[in-house]
Amino acid sequence: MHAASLHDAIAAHVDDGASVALEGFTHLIPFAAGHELIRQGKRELHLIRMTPDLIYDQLIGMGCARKLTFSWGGNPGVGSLHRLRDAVEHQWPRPLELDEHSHAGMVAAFCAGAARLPFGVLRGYLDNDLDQANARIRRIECPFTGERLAAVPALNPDVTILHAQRADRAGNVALHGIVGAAREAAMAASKLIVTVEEIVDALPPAMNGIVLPHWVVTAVVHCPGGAYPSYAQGHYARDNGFYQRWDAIARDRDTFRAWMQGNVLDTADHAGFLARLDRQAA
Amino acid sequence: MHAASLHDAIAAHVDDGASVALEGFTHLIPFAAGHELIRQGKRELHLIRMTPDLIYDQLIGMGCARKLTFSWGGNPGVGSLHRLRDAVEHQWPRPLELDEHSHAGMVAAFCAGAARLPFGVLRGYLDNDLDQANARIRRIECPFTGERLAAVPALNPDVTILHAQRADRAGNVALHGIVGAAREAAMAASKLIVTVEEIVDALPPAMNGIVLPHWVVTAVVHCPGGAYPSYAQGHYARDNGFYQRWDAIARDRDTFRAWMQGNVLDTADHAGFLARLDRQAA
Amino acid sequence: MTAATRDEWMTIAAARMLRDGCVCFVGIGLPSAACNLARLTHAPDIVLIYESGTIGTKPDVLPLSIGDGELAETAAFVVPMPDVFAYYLQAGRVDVGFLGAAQIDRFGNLNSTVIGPYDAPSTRLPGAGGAPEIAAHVRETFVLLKATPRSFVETLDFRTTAGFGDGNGARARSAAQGGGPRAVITDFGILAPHAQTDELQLTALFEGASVEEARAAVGWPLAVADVITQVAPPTSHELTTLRALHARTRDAHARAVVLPTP
Amino acid sequence: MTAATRDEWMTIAAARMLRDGCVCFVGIGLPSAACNLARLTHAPDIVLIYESGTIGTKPDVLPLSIGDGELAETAAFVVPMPDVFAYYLQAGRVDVGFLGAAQIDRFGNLNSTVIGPYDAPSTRLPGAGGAPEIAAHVRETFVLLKATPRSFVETLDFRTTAGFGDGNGARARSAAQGGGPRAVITDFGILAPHAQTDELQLTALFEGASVEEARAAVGWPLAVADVITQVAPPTSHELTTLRALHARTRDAHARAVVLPTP
Repeated sequence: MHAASLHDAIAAHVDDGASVALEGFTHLIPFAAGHELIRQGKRELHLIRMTPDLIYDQLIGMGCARKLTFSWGGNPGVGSLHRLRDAVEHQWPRPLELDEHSHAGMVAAFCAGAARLPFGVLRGYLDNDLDQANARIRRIECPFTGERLAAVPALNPDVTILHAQRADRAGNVALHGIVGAAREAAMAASKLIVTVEEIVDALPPAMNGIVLPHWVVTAVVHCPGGAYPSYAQGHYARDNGFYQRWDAIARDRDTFRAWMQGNVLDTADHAGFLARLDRQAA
Repeated sequence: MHAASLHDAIAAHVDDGASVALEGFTHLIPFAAGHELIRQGKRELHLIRMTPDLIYDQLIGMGCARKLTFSWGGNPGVGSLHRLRDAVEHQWPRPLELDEHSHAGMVAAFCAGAARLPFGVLRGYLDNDLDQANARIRRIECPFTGERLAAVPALNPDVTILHAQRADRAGNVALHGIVGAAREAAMAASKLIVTVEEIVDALPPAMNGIVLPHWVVTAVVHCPGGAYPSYAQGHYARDNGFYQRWDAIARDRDTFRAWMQGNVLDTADHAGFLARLDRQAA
Repeated sequence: MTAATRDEWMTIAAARMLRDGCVCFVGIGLPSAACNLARLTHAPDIVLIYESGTIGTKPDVLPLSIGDGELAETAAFVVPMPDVFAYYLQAGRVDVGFLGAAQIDRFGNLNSTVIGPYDAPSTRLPGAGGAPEIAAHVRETFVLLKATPRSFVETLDFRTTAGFGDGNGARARSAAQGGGPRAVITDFGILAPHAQTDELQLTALFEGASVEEARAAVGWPLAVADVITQVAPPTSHELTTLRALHARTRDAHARAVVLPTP
Repeated sequence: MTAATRDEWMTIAAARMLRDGCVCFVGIGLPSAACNLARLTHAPDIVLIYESGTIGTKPDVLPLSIGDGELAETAAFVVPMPDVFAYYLQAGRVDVGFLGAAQIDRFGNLNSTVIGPYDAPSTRLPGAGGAPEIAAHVRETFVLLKATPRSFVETLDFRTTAGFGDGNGARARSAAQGGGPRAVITDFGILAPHAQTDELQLTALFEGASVEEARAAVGWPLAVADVITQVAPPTSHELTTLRALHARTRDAHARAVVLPTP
């Protein structure tokens, strides 16, 4: 049995300097785990995520990251990630190295990582400046047709962290709904931590469902609401209002720091974080 | 609406000389469609299938094929495919060109085809003679690590033919159970014909189920029992007894021809084929 | 009914360009509104794909993000993102894509990466997302973007997404399989590429807009087609449908979410 | 209870080599019997993967084919075959693989392709299937193969699947990540590779088998380990469990299938 507390799982498996992918495309973003990284003061992380979203805005703003691998860094439907921008434009609170891709390129890199191939291939990065901004976007020649295609290096995070709806007691994890590249990020990682809404005796039957097998899962953490303000299909909805309010919170360094102090650093865990937001809303 | 009779779908979409993949790994093998290819006397086909199974033994024995792309050519759990062996060992009824792979190589080739990449990459064909037998197994160098990996040319059949449990009236096709490389073979093809057990108003809900979208499907054919003696999970079981009996039928050229004449050529369609076998069993 | 706003003109003009049954890669914002308006009016069998992997989605309200639960719940099915990009987009199984950007140039190339130098930008934009490969692979793209001299520029600060490259057939000679931008729909009207040079030229105006307004809003010397058409005004059915969609969306997004407090 | 047959000795010896909890790529025939026997005796938490994509399968009867419905119905889940080969096997997520063949050589290399020249074979065999990459990627493989001078040969007609290559550390210097054959279980006993030379040598005998029988059955001059152990006889629990499994399997396969006549 892999079950652990979130505190212990993060403390045991995420080292300063590690490459860490918190995946989940809009859906099932592991916010609770991200907050725990911040509470534990992790530093020099290489953060990997297709869409940094608010959780990486928070990690970057709190100075946890030295490098970011990503493909789209906005607040979906709202606008900028102000902390990400501040780091790139003004090196605040510290410089941030960028490893920038398109979605298609990053997906290919995760797939290569999951398959333990050193590179992924795509028809992409055509006639644009992305390969000038990122020297790790290269070309490869087809050994049959001679055609030149784009190649990207595999992504193999030291640790991938996901949120999912359910795990069983053996540690098998089942996801449903929008999965993005979560499965590939999981299979590509050296260690895999999964926070889940529920731990159940038996996963719902789904012959062709999306399951991460127990021997690939390093730790399962029971963490209800662990994706909030992102969502868990079938459990709770995305808090679009929070995403909109984040714009004002994150725009200003002091407002941001105060919010993080009050809601993340000063709360003991994710239950405390949710209870605090609940009191504020009441 | 794409619905057609099997006769018309095969007549309209499979030309002599075409490359044709009847996929389905043990499960959902499109036997009815294969028999219809034989009834219509298709010739010079380039047959593509990971496991030729009985259906290609029949097509090869009836002289329909000039070439076979495959990765394992036996009667599962029983022994040889005698008609395939006779074609390779004695060029009966005609010579058969082989394009031979391992499963991993052929899967990579289907995936590349589905993604419209010209080649697939794998860590495979290591230290064995397969790349001497097949000049289209080549090597490619990783542009990041310099490592040499195997490359296979993409498979893009002119026509892929599948059997599935259900289609809806728009032509969306849902499969469940063992799917092998069926989805990749479907997405890789220029044309896609699918025989189904049922045509329904709405597919069963399965958010993350395996669905082939209607605009990729060229023709849907309502063909109950269309996978027999293979099987359709949830509809009927594999007839393991038939697979065992096939060994004796196919071992001898005359016995084989007589069986094909009586059961396939002399029956009008798959319903007739099943009815005839049913009478023999009674 | 109040007169249509320029946003509504843009959305409705974009919706009209979508033929029924086409397979459409949808982006958030105006494109999402346009695609769903098409679905709710003349194109009931349009297939909407959001890059989150929701295929054949029929949302009742517009999503805020590209991956709202509404999109999954109303989808025909949901696939992992590698499938979306490899088996659908790259495989040429998508007809239409919508793109936005911070900057566009006269050949329909787009910048959504940085203003200023890449290594020391004055404004860091969100980045590429799906755009470069959408633009490369779909049969035709539409760009939705309001025009100012800062957004319609002589020279991009960064080329995130290729349109017609350097023009004069450069795209047709490139490895991109798709046809490139068919139209740029902006707040004064519509630009479309010239058949030979690929340069965007003014081809249609919305009611109340003029060639002068267009020229003032565009940061390069804007070419004008021999014949400029007037875009037909939004019909009351289009406008009612669009406004009802937005009203449902506002209501849904204003509904307070119950926190998943244990 | 009647004495164990050689098939039973082989199956039980193979089953004993599987530790509980290991992840095992199963082939049809004796390997399938051995893996399920292990699951039903000392290794209840063994994870069985059949290459058809069934993960964590717990069949009540042995499948005839690698993709019988029984395997899917009793699986924890079923994945497409590209996942099996890329994300499980190639990714190093499988511990053990079982292989058979028509020919084996002294370094555990296997032939399942042809007898005679490739282009004009006297016997066309089924071919590679999953074997070459199973052998390359799993931590350790077991080969189950009855010995005759025609199957245990000095020189393979075709090398389908690499074991230790040309021996003497060749495999360790190759790109194969897995450890190679740990044991060859045959009808007289067990061969295992020598730690330095990689050459298969006789390490254990079944009851009633002798070094002479082994030497006569092997087509190369068989090396013999300094110490030859006697394999412990099948326990009555092992034998009862295996025979019950086979009996259930025979019953199930004898059951007439109702034709899906419309």
